[in-house]
Amino acid sequence: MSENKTLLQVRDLSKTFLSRKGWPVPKTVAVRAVDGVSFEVGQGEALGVVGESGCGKSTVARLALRLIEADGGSVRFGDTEVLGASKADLRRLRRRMQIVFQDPASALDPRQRVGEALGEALRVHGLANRRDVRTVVERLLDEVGLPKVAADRFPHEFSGGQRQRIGIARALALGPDLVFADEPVSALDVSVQAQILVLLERLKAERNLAFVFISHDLGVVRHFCRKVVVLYLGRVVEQGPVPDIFDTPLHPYTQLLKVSSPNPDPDTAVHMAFQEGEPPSPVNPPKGCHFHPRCPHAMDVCRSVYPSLRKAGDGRVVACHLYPE
Amino acid sequence: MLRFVAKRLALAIPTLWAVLTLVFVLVRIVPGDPTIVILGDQATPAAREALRQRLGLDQPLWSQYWDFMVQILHGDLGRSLVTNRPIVDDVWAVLPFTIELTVAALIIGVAMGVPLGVLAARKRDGFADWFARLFSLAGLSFPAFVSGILLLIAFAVQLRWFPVISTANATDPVERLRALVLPAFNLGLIMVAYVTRVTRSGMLKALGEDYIRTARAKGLPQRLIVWRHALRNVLIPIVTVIGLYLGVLIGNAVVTEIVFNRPGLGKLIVTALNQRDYALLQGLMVVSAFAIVVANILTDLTYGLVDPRVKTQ
Amino acid sequence: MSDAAAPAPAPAKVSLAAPSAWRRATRSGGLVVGLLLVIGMILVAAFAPQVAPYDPDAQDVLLNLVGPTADHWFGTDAFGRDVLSRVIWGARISLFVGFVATMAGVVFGTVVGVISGYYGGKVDKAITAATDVLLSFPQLIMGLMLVAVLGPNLQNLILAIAITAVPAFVRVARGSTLAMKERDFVDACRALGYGDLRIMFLHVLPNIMDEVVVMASLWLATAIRTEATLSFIGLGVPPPTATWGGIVREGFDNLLDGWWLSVFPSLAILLVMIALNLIGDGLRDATDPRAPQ
Amino acid sequence: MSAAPITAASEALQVEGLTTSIRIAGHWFDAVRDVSFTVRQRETLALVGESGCGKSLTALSIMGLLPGAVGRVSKGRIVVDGVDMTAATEAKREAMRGDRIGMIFQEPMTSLNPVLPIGFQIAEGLMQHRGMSKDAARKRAVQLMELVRIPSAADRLDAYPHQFSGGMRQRVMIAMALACSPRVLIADEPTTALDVTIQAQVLALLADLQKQEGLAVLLITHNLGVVASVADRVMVMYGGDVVESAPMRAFFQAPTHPYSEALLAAMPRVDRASKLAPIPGQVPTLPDMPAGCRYQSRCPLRIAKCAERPPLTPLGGDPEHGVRCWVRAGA
Repeated sequence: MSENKTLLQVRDLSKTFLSRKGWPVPKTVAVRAVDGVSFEVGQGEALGVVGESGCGKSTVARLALRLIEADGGSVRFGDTEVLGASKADLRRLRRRMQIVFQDPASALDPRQRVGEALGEALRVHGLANRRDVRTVVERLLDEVGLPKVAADRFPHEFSGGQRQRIGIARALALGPDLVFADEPVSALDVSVQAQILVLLERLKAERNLAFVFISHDLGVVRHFCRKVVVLYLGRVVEQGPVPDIFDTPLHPYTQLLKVSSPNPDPDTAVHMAFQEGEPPSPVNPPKGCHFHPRCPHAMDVCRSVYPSLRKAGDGRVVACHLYPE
Repeated sequence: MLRFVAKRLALAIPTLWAVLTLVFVLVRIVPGDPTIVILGDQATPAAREALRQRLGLDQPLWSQYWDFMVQILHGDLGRSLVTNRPIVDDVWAVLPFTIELTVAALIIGVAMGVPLGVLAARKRDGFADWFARLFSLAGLSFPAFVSGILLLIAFAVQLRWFPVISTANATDPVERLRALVLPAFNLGLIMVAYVTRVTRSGMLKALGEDYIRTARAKGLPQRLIVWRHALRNVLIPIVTVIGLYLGVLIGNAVVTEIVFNRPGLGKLIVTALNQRDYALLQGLMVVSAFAIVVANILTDLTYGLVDPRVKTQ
Repeated sequence: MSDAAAPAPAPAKVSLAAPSAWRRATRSGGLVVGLLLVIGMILVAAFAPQVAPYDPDAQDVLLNLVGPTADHWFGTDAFGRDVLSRVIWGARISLFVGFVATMAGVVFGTVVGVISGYYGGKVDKAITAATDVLLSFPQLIMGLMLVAVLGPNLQNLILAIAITAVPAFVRVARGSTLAMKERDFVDACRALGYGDLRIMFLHVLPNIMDEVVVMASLWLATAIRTEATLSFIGLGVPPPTATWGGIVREGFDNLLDGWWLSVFPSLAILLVMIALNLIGDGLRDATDPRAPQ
Repeated sequence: MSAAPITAASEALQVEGLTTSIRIAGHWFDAVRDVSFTVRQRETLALVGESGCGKSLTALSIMGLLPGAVGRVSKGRIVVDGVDMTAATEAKREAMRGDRIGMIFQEPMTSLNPVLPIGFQIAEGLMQHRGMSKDAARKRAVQLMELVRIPSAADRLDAYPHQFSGGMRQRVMIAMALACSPRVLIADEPTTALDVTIQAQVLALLADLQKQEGLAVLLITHNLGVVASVADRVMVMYGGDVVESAPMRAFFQAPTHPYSEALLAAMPRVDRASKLAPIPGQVPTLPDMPAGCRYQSRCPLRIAKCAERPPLTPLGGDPEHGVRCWVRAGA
């Protein structure tokens, strides 16, 4: 397994959503969902993207896959620039980059049998001829731990965990190198969640798959990923190898996330003694460092200047004025 | 409030402009020579030429369009081809009757439809529900002229409770009201049906919502849960439905006026059709479209009253 | 992995699969009754020459304005024509206009609506604006105006009613498409590199057909009602051709001469309306997974 | 509020032999089987399990909020603050709800009425149960909003739910539930829909309020991390059965039922790298539940005797720690 070669390179990715709201006369409101996000993923490597709702983590995946068009930045996959790719190039890229969604019920076409759903992907890309389709579909189902007969059923006939397996099989159908997994286990019960995580681990090893693993659950990310990016209101606040960041988080926000995360151990349970405060609205983020209103270490500079990302040890960066540039 | 109305009206300007343009185009797609259509093929060339000039048909199209728009901006709908009276005057003369009828129907629709819908939802598959479903099925199924004729035959011709020939013009308010009952009920029937349905389904949905469970967990009695917590939320779809079907109501008002021989826009339309008075028809189109645009604005403003989410984003 | 046993049916989940939807639809009986009525009427209309007891246009001055009798179930009109035969022949025009106009509106409106909702952006804005403008006219008045301008004949009636139906279907299809776009499977299809046409017509369209079909059955009622109303106002297929609205009109003009002249054709219209509304409601109950059971 | 003296009535909530049935395709199935527990004042009992284990149904049964057509309490006794809810009339239950026993729900986004002002929704219970005037209830509502630490409470009295974030809405829910100073609070997954940092705040708030008000809290959750943070005692449910019941620390030190063990082993941890051991298979649906021990279809320790339903047996060393397993209870 070589993890040295960079597979995906995201640079300064940005996206602003405009929406019209108001009564009786609507006004346009701008939300900076993703603001200058950069990261890299190597072959066969799992990168975690963590943050709370509204931090832009799902948008990053959709931008990189061009399900939404970005406003700026670049996404390189292998040697191809994704954001500027032609229709034909994009189609070729689709085979190598896939996505698994959070809600497996919404991710499958309810009118399509499982076998048709998988087969369609193969046929559209000419990866199997009419005779072979069924064989390939059955092999895919087997790979994700579903029986052959599953091909003849409709999505609503399956449980949540099984539907997520179908979603994974569909993502694998085109033989991708990289899978964006957008909260793939968040909708599942703990015991099923563990089944899916184990399955993803096996596929990662067997197929040398790279993952961009988006999750709000630090425990899941710690378990599955090697590197992690922490987002807050559309910006990267900290980035680095998983054990380092989880053991000694540098950014006050990462620290807050860590102590807030529930742990099944009475001695390291949720740390509940800290000040009040909620994430501000992404419509109108605070000036300076977006986190300063909630930060126990906030200084004057934090209120006016957004801290640039700075190196903080081996392979780590942090966007915080507490650390020297 | 007035500022809101003004702003909302400003937003409606592009729509109004497009609507007026559509009317202009429609009236001018009359196949063949419009003067023959209006005067018949026996007309002399001189008469046709005179008409052509009066209609401005000798002008280039863009100039006709410009004149049309300028006229309307001045609140002028032109003159009738037949009587040469200003169309605005004709419309103003009968508009109160149509408004009276429509408003009465709307009141009947809400006053009957909301309680019926609530009762139906409270006792699902009970008698009230069964009655509400049957009644709204009937309401939706009757074309306005069919129900009108049946009402007329039953209550005016046979029972003689109400006048066969409308007395809506009467100065005696009692007589005028008596003339309003059958037409208003006829027009209101479909509104009752729409409102009953949306209230029933809205209540059924609302009663299954999480906030109703919260209200029950609070220990509120069923009465408050239904009429305060659930119905308040159902007002929103009720307003939507009323706004959506105002167009149907206006269309049916025309038919109802014809059946009950009431003065109003409906009779004016029939007059225009019979006399091939395209100018009058055009004016009436403008009026009815304007009515819908105003109704839409009123609906939007009502949303602000019944749904706090609309006002305060 | 041992949970890879046979897929267990998920309990308490609403299934959209054909059999259970059909069972739900037929449970109340309304849909079945409505369908039987409509099919019956279509058959009667199709075989009008065989079914109608008399020639609908044959006049018999000696037998004018006779009330319902064993020979003339619905009575005769001022010209001595058999009202029953006229109602049967009239069904042909009414049903034909209704079906053709609705179909045209459904096909055109749905396609435009799906495109509008799927692409969004400028295309969507333009289509929505156009829809809003068309919906700024009361449907009946728009139809009336179109027929008045184009001239009252069968073809123009169909055209006019179809034109008024289009914006309604654009709106429904667009709304449903937008709702579908919220679902991840549309994004999944795009991520798999499917073309827009494939996604729109093989994935989105089948999933919104429920709503379109319900709407179509209700619009069929609207279309037939509009045709009848226009005929009643005097803008239908010109006489002496029998149409329901036209027969009612003639009866209405002779209201004091005989109630049967207007009541029987009115009941025929009412029957179709009820049948179509029953079908629409039955379909809605059967296909709306949110409908309380 | 001063601390109430601990008397014989310190048992604020008692549930004895509760069996709740739900209707699936015309047949009634026991979704909660013979569940018994007591929650004392100032105590938090956590009911833990995965979806479909019966924990929420237990809560709804206690509140008397089961949807009548598809759910019913078929056996057992529920005593809230000395009042037998199962024997009470619906009017009496109505009077108890929101007064002596309050409940907060999982979905803060949908659990508040979107068209009524927050202040009114809080004040409503006071007007209903305490006969307070509108003004007095409003004043109390401001105090309650301050109690749950909603900033600038007085100004936000007339605000609507959509103007609040998820965390703030959950505080409003708590204020509503506590309006009449109930003795029992049922919290059904109160923080599941919230972000972790907000979850920590709400848990801290709940813990503080419990101390202040001397509440008995029944906390329903699927998250063992939340349990470890706030619970005094734990009951693990599976397929409608309580499979293990223990003081919180004892539970985490020695989880005994094979399902409890497996649940802990399946949860990835933040504090250290962990090896996951998924539980094979899935929870059977109610119609497919095996007779006897309901966990047997997924259990690695299964023996022939599992075909009989094991009793909840106290473990040798600790009478407070019970387990429903032939193998583990016998050991």
